[in-house]
Amino acid sequence: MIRPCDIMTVSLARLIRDGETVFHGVSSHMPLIAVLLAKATHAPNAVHLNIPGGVDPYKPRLQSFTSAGDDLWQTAEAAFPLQDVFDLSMRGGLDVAFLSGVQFDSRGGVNASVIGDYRKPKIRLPGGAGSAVLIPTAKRAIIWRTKHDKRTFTQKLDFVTARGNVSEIVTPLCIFTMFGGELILKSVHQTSSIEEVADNTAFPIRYLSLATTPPPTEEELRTLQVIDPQDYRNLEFH
Amino acid sequence: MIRPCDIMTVSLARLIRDGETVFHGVSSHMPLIAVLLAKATHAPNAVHLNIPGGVDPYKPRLQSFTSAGDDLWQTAEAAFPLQDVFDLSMRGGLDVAFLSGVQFDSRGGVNASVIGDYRKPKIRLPGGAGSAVLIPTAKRAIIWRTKHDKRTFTQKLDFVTARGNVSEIVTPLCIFTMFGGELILKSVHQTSSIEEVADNTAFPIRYLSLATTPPPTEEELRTLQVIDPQDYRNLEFH
Amino acid sequence: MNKLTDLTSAIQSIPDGTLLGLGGNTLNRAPMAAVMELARQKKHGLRLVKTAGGMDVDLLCFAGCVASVDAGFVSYETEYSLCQHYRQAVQAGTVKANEHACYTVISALRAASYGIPFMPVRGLQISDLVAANDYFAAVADPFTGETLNAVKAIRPQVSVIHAHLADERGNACIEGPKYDDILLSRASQTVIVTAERIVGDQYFSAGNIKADIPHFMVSAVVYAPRGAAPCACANTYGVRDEDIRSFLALDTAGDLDTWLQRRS
Amino acid sequence: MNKLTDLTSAIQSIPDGTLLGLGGNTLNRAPMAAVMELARQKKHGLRLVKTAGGMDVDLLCFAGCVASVDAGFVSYETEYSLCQHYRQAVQAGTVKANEHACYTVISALRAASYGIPFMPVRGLQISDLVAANDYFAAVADPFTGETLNAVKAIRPQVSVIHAHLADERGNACIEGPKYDDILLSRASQTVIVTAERIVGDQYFSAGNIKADIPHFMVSAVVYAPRGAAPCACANTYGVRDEDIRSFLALDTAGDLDTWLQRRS
Repeated sequence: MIRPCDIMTVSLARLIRDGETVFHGVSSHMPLIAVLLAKATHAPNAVHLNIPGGVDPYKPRLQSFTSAGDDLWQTAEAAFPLQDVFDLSMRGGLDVAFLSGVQFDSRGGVNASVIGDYRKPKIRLPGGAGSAVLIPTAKRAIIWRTKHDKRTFTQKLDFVTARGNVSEIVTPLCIFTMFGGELILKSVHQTSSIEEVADNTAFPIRYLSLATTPPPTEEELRTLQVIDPQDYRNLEFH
Repeated sequence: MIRPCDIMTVSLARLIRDGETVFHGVSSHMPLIAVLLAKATHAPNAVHLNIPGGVDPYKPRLQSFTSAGDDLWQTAEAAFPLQDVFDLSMRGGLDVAFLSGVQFDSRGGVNASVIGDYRKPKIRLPGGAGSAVLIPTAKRAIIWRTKHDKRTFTQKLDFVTARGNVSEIVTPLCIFTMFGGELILKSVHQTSSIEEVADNTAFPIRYLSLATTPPPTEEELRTLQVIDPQDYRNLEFH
Repeated sequence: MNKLTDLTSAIQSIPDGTLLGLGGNTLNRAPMAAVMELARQKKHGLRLVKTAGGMDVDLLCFAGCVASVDAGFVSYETEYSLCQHYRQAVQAGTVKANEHACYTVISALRAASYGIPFMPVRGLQISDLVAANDYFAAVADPFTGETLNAVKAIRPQVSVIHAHLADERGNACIEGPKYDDILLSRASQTVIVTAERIVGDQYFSAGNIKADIPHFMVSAVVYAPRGAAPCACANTYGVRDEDIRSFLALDTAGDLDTWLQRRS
Repeated sequence: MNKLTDLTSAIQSIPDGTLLGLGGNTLNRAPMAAVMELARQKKHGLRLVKTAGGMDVDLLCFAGCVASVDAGFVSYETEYSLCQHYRQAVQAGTVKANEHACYTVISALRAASYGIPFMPVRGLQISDLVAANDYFAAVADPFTGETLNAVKAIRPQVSVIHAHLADERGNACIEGPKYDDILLSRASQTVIVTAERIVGDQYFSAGNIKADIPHFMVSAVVYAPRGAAPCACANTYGVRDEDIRSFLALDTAGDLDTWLQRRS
């Protein structure tokens, strides 16, 4: 049985290319572990950037309560704190930013701000963190979201926190990608189906060719176990 | 016999008040030693800021070739590098900046840029370093200049590198101060006379009351000997 | 110039309505001892500033101390979920959420630090945040005419920063990740430092490690061992899970008072 | 990703006409080994950027490598007097002096680092520099309409920085005063590091001191012991007086060639 957290983490990792500069922020255990996985497998020269500013932490002992803690600093090589990471993106030097949100539309818009009116919100969300500046400036913004339903993948956002260079959205059901300014289906996970995706997405599903997300390999799963023995990649599903 | 370097250094030191934040830059041995003297005598809580960023270096072993070297860092308490010092002044938090120049006019203008035309200079000078931003923003800019002649204290500047909050100008002959937007004589050194000052100044000498610069005290001279045993305060007179 | 004082006095010096910067990042090195004392002293109308807030912002909202929050992100991280008190206060209209990107908080603090009223920002090209908030505006590059976004300077009146080491005069040093605290110290009118350890007067001058925050920017130093708890402090301690969970389980303002008194 | 190379190759990678940042400050930690190699390779049209230059700028002007200098100050400090070659080249019109305040160089580098085309600057309120130079302009605060000065971004194509430690992949660390070098590294498109000492691959990850300049910003690492000489390098060596004086006594371009060859 393939767990959604494993297929998502592995899918995120595979989107990282060797040598790229890659940033994740707070509340981001899954992309954090994906970066470590990518570096341990196909992308050893990817550059791991994070909020505490520890570049390329070496076998960090992850902590459950944060993806922005001193574990990413202790065994790092160089100091490149949050301010520097943002600056890097602003001047066009950040390849990949991992971000999330609560609502997404078919044109790659992201809402992490409010449900309802911005001034009198029905629900005040945590806020977009880096989204509003990173999604437009990073070469690729990769989104992950552990919920896939019609309120999440919606016709119309209550608020556009950011829109820009969204490249993929990875969910428990599938991977979307942007094509001609529209989100299209890139692949459906083995554990799901196009019907399930369509039933849980408020906008029409389109695709060029329909692929199945390659399942995690033995090596990937074994490596995940070493990197993340505490299974923090599954935290968001609890 | 009172040496010009001693009376100038002592005069600069006395202009520093206890608790003030005080900055000097490159080519500034005399103000550097003046800050150390002030802290060793009447202004122990003055805050010594400098280019290498060593706040309040403790008994630094001065070096002849620089007033911006690691001697000011080794025994410092805190790191506050040049960028931070400038920022402090820009937001209104720098009390005193020590600066110099090559020409000065009667309205407190400073030229450290060129003699002749800016584009085709007869003489290209080193440049104003911090002057253009510090003289207007520091609460008080204190100028020292080891030459006092009519080409230095001139009717008209070839170029205005900066004009602003000049508070005093200390020379080998006298101390000028600003009053109502004009440089007036504050005191004449014991070793000079108002006639000598007038003969060597291209603009008319004015004053409210004519004082003699109090000569260095025994204690000041003794302390200078401890702070600056190599006599670097006299470098500019060589 | 001995600035060592007790937590009560240091926090008493912060008036109601203060524009208050908080150091650290989410559950990492948040100045919780100071935050809990702010709540015990029942401050009102605090206007909080932080790139990414967590329990600190949530607790102050619960205690009714807060008028507004300028932040890019306010939440516990994954494990402890959302800041319910912050959320409810914003939804009830008692707290104003001034949403930033974390970077625009940084840019606003940079502007304050540099003594300029605004900072141009690359980014925010497509975001409803720009139109929705009066602290964003368009600005033209004077050299090319290109239009950029700009964010208004934020100059906290006071910031509270939890450091690892400080001397009695206010020189303070943070070990491990510094987050945005050095910038925050420069951007603020004054800084209150709480510290794990008070070191002697010669500690920094005699050593290779220099203080990050120089004494003249600091108005008070408080000896506060475990001063970030129940949040984590790099090299020193992790989160205190039971204290966070007991806080999250609190229901009424009276419960909070009891919880706070037990920790004073 | 081993970027360790020899000085000759590293400097060969710098094309004529490059906008070139130089690390250090006046006679402190100037990247002199690299500067002397630039002169030996007879580069042309370099556009130098530095807050406060000294022997580095003077030597490159003497060698005919320079088209322009953006700096706040160009001089030896007190003891060695003025940069005569720089002066004469500017006076002869062969080198363009773009005079800044040191802070406007910093501001221009900050703008480049932040990806914005200009930086507002407090200061320069009364200065002929503003009207005389096209890299200054007026800009209005979009919030209040207040007029400020602005400086145009400077993004060096390459910067050369002399560090104390570097590993083969380019992680580099400066001990003691860092001057503006960390900012310079961020503002530049790429960085060439010369280093007193090359450390092993695990040096930074295993230790408490992290590199200041991360490997991915660096294109080449050169092992250059005494690589700042005859300038000083903090904790390591002071100026080499006789080398500075022998340089200052040189008369012709041929003399300089001989002086440079003796030091290669």
